[in-house]
Amino acid sequence: KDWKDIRIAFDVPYEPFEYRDDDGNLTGFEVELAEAMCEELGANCEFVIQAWDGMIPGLQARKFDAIMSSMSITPERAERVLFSEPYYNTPGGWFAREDFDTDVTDMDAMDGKTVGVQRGTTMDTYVTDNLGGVVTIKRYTTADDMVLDLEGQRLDVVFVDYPVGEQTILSKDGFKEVGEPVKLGQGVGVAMRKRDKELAEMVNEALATLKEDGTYDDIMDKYFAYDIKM
Amino acid sequence: MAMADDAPLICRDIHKTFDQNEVLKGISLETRKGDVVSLIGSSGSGKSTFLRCVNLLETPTSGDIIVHGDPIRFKTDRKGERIPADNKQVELIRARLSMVFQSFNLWSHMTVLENVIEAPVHVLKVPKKEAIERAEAYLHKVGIHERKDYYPAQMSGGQQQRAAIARALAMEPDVMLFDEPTSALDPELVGEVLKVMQGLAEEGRTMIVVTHEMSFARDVSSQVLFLHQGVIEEQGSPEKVFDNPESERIRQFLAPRF
Amino acid sequence: MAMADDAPLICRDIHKTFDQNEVLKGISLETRKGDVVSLIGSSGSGKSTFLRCVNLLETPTSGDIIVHGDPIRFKTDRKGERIPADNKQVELIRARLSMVFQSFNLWSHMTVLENVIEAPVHVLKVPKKEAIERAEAYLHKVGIHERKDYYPAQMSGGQQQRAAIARALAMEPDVMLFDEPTSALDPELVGEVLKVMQGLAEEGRTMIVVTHEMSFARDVSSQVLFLHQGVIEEQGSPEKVFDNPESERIRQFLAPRF
Amino acid sequence: MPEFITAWLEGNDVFNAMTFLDYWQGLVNTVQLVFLSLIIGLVVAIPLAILRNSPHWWINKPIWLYTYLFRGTPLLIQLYIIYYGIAQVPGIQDTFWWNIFREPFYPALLAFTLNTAAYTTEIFRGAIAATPQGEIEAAKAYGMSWFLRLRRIVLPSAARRAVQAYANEVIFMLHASAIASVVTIVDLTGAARNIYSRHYAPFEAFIGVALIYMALTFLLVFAFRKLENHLLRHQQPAGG
Amino acid sequence: MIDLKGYGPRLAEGAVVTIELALLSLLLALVLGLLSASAKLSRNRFARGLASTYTTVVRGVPDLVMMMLLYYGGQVLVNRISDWLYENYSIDWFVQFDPFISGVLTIGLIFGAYMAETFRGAFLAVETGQIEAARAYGFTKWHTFRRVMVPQMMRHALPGIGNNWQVLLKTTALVSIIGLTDMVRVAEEAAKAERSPFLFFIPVAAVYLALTAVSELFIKWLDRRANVGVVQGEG
Ligand SMILES: Nc1ncnc2c1ncn2[C@@H]1O[C@H](COP(=O)(O)OP(=O)(O)OP(=O)(O)O)[C@@H](O)[C@H]1O
Ligand SMILES: Nc1ncnc2c1ncn2[C@@H]1O[C@H](COP(=O)(O)OP(=O)(O)OP(=O)(O)O)[C@@H](O)[C@H]1O
Ligand SMILES: [Mg+2]
Ligand SMILES: [Mg+2]
Repeated sequence: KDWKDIRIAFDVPYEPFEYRDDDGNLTGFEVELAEAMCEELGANCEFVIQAWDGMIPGLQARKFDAIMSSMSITPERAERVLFSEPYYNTPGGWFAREDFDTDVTDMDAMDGKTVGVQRGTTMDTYVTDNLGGVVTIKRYTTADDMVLDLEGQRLDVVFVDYPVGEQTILSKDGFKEVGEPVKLGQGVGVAMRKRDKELAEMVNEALATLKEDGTYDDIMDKYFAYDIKM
Repeated sequence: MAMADDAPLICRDIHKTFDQNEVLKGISLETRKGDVVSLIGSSGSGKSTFLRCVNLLETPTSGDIIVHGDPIRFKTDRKGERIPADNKQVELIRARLSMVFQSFNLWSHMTVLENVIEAPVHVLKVPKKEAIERAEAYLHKVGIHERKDYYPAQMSGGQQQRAAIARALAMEPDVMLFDEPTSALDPELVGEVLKVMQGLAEEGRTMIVVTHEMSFARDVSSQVLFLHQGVIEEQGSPEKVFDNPESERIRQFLAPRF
Repeated sequence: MAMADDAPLICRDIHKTFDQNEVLKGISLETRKGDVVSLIGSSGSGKSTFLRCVNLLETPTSGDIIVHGDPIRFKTDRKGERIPADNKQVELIRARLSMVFQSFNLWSHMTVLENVIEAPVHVLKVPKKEAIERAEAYLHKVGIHERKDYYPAQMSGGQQQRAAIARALAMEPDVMLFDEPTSALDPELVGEVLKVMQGLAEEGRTMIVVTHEMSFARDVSSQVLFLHQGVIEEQGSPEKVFDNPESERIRQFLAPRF
Repeated sequence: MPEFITAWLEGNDVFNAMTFLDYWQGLVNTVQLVFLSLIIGLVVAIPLAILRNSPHWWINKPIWLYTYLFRGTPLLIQLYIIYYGIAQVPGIQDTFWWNIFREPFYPALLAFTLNTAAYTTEIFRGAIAATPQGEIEAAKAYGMSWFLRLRRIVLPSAARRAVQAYANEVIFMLHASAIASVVTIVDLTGAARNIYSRHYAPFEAFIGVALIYMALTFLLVFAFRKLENHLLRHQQPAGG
Repeated sequence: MIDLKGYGPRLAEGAVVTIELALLSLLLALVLGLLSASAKLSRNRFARGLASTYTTVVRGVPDLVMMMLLYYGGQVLVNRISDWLYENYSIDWFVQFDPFISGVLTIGLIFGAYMAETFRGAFLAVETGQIEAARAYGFTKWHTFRRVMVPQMMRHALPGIGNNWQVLLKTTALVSIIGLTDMVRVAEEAAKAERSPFLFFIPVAAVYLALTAVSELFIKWLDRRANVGVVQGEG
């Protein structure tokens, strides 16, 4: 295969990484990065919208060739799919209601609190591994559900992808960031089938070029006020 | 009270209309304790409908029904239909009038024995043990005791009919309404069943029997009604109705053919 | 072929067992064209079961059935039960044997007229118009023509029974099986219906009639079978069975009671 | 291909003691939730089904509206509205009710119960309406009161016609309970989702849970087959 | 009126997908249900076994898993076969599963199993006398089935069919995992994008309720026809 045609899957919306603009066009940080990458590769790219649960099955069933939908690199996932070099990493952030005054790094103070995370994210792994026996962990499918429960006082504090927290929580009244953002994991990579090694090499080369020639930084600056580059 | 005992059942000018179709056109009947009233008449003349009106399975369009001196109260519902005013009254009356249906209507999910004890146990509150004893006696009487644990669907027509009769007998009611109780029976059994009914009459129970057995109507009944197209064409003692009928219609009806 | 015409229906040594209960214990019957066979016997003796075996609504546990010289083929299924081997053969035979059920079994979702034309139109492929004409004639014959657009549930017992008879007549079959065709009828109608049946016999149709009308059995039938507990106790011409019976049982059965 | 299977079992990191424990906890939660909602739902549905056949519009119409709304909208939306909606009621957090509705279990139980009761009402309404008229008349003719008739004749007879459709409803409920995981209940599916997202082995995680659901369903089907044989025994030796 | 923030047209498209999917799968489910209900009641042991396996297994597997297995699992299988053909025989053969057709097939297959049970129960509720009368008049099996059993069974089956249809309608939302955009998927997207979790489910619920209203009317009409000639039971 010469990889002149590549199908890339996204789960929308996941602002600001992939979402639809007011005209309904697909856009966002990862989408623009993917566009740049394809141009670099000289490939003809097709973007596929796929719900998250069907991501890996769809990849394996060859419904598309690559996933660029903020999939964090983990050892377990790496057994199923082939990851490119990471192309971004965002920290996890702690968010709570205004009246929350506990130090999230103080294990004793956190004892008995209820913490919300998004199921299967690196934030989930972090909280499970570090606070597992201390706090009650509630896992949510979407960040919005989690915010509803934070509002409804079923949760004391949530630990989410920083940009997500910024967008969904800090944009509302009555919430604040607590503690420091935590750098987590190995970052996000493009996921491909294990057998498509040539594709992975091509993708890695293209990403490296973009990072060097400033294209990556231009795109990043459009969406973020801080550095997520890896 | 004397009157009540004297007249277990009085019907006055019963009318019944289905849709536009007037099926009963003013039937009146007065019974005394121990009376056996035979209702004869051709198919579709309204015999079953009349019995069904008596125990209020159909509400008469007009007319009165008086059981033991107690007139059944009616009211008119929102749709302008006449309905009984007091359900408790109706239930009490029905428990004293038991009925054998033309199509038996045994409860299909119960065995014969269960069918027979159902109403005594749950309506009359007879203790279950006693009800079973009583039921077995009646099942013996109609000759289907050895079938007591069968379900209705597993029995022959005649056996079902006898089960239905046993079910009615087990209520030991004041007034019994029989709708062609021997239609599915062979002549031998017809005799047996009619004998049982005669016995009941002698015990003082009142019976209204829709029948095609003219010999029964003539020999056992104290009163015969001949219905024709919803009207009583002839009414009176068996002698009068069978031997000196006034109407031409009944003469034709009774003419022997086979 | 001559033989076939001579013997529209032969049954040889029919047995039928429900669970452990042997209901028919070897019934044999030979008919000729135009024969009227009356089946009499007490309730539960197996009359209906025999009729149901003849047109294979029940499969006989053993024994042969031969229709117009054509023996019905049986096979044994995996469970060791005997079943007819050839469904087409069974359907063909049934279309030539029509049956009136003891409990009528009118199709409740069809009007009377629809009930009567259903089988002629769809089984015999009679054109619909012709089937309707024929049906109306038979409905006239049994006197319920004006009820032709009623549903079974809206009719009296006798009307339903007559509709069932009309439905069977409309098939104009070679052999007719009647299971107590007059049980729900008044004496006048009994006479009418029996006259219709006599007419059919004269046309050369063969009939097997389960009946409690001894006068019919005696006057019309060419052969009488008396069943008792699954066994033929007495068989022969009406004169023989009624006037010179060999068995004690039948004498008791026939003894007049009312 | 047996080698393929053994090799896969050895080489897999999805099925281990930890995940089995997760599945077990999920199983307990699922069974509890489904069983309780079905029992309560049935108890609620039978009277509703009876009243739904009432000739009075002010009795039957409200019940119709209830079944219409709860059958007409997805269970997920019902669950969302009850679980998240309750928390939005101003001041609820300071009342006694919050102790109950804070945990996801009770809101989920409420949503499931209301949902299954609506479907069950519909099933029983039909079965009750189809009771043979003659048998009801016989019951009336023997002086049975409305309630006695229901208890002894109509409901036992209706149960025979409802049992197959109700078995369907029970299995529907078992499968539908999977959405409990969206309100943070770790039921069977929740466990599978957690394992899925941790290990990213969709087929293994979901096939594992599917086997458990299947085992539960087989149990149910078996139990209902027994019940059906018992209820329909009066039709048993019906000829050929 | 609710302001749909520009999602109106996409929601409408999603609703069309939902309705098409639901109706086609219903059709398939009814056919499969009738077939397997008759198979289950037949004398043929093989047919009975096959139908029982189908209804038990399909009802046993959760819908989501069924969907994934058939669509993705099926595709993986086809891919393996096509690879093998290509490597060994240089035959270039490849089939891409169509998500819409797969959705209809999967949902139809699942609900066929439920319909089968509903129909089986309804057939058992038909009085034997009615069927015997048909057989006694020489009706073929098919004719008995079509003219007597189906019309009489319908009034017992309708409540169950109605329920199954309601559940089926909502099950169509599953197809988002195989890449179809039904109305629930659009609403979820919109809810996430606009951060208003409840707003977009109101039109979805309204569409479902409207469909329910239409189907209730239709079922009521069918019910009246199915109950022709029946004196209705009491309340
Ligand atoms: N499905 C069945 N299962 C078990 N026993 C049955 C079944 N059908 C009939 N029987 C039994 O077989 C016997 C004969 O029944 P059948 O209906 O043939 O009697 P019959 O002669 O027609 O009586 P009747 O004059 O009362 O109609 C009865 O004792 C009945 O209980
Ligand atoms: N539900 C109904 N709707 C319309 N007409 C009815 C209904 N029930 C009975 N009828 C009609 O009322 C008339 C009287 O019926 P009924 O059953 O009282 O007759 P019957 O005297 O008992 O006859 P049989 O001796 O044949 O049983 C019949 O013509 C019948 O068609
Ligand atoms: Mg009558
Ligand atoms: Mg019989």
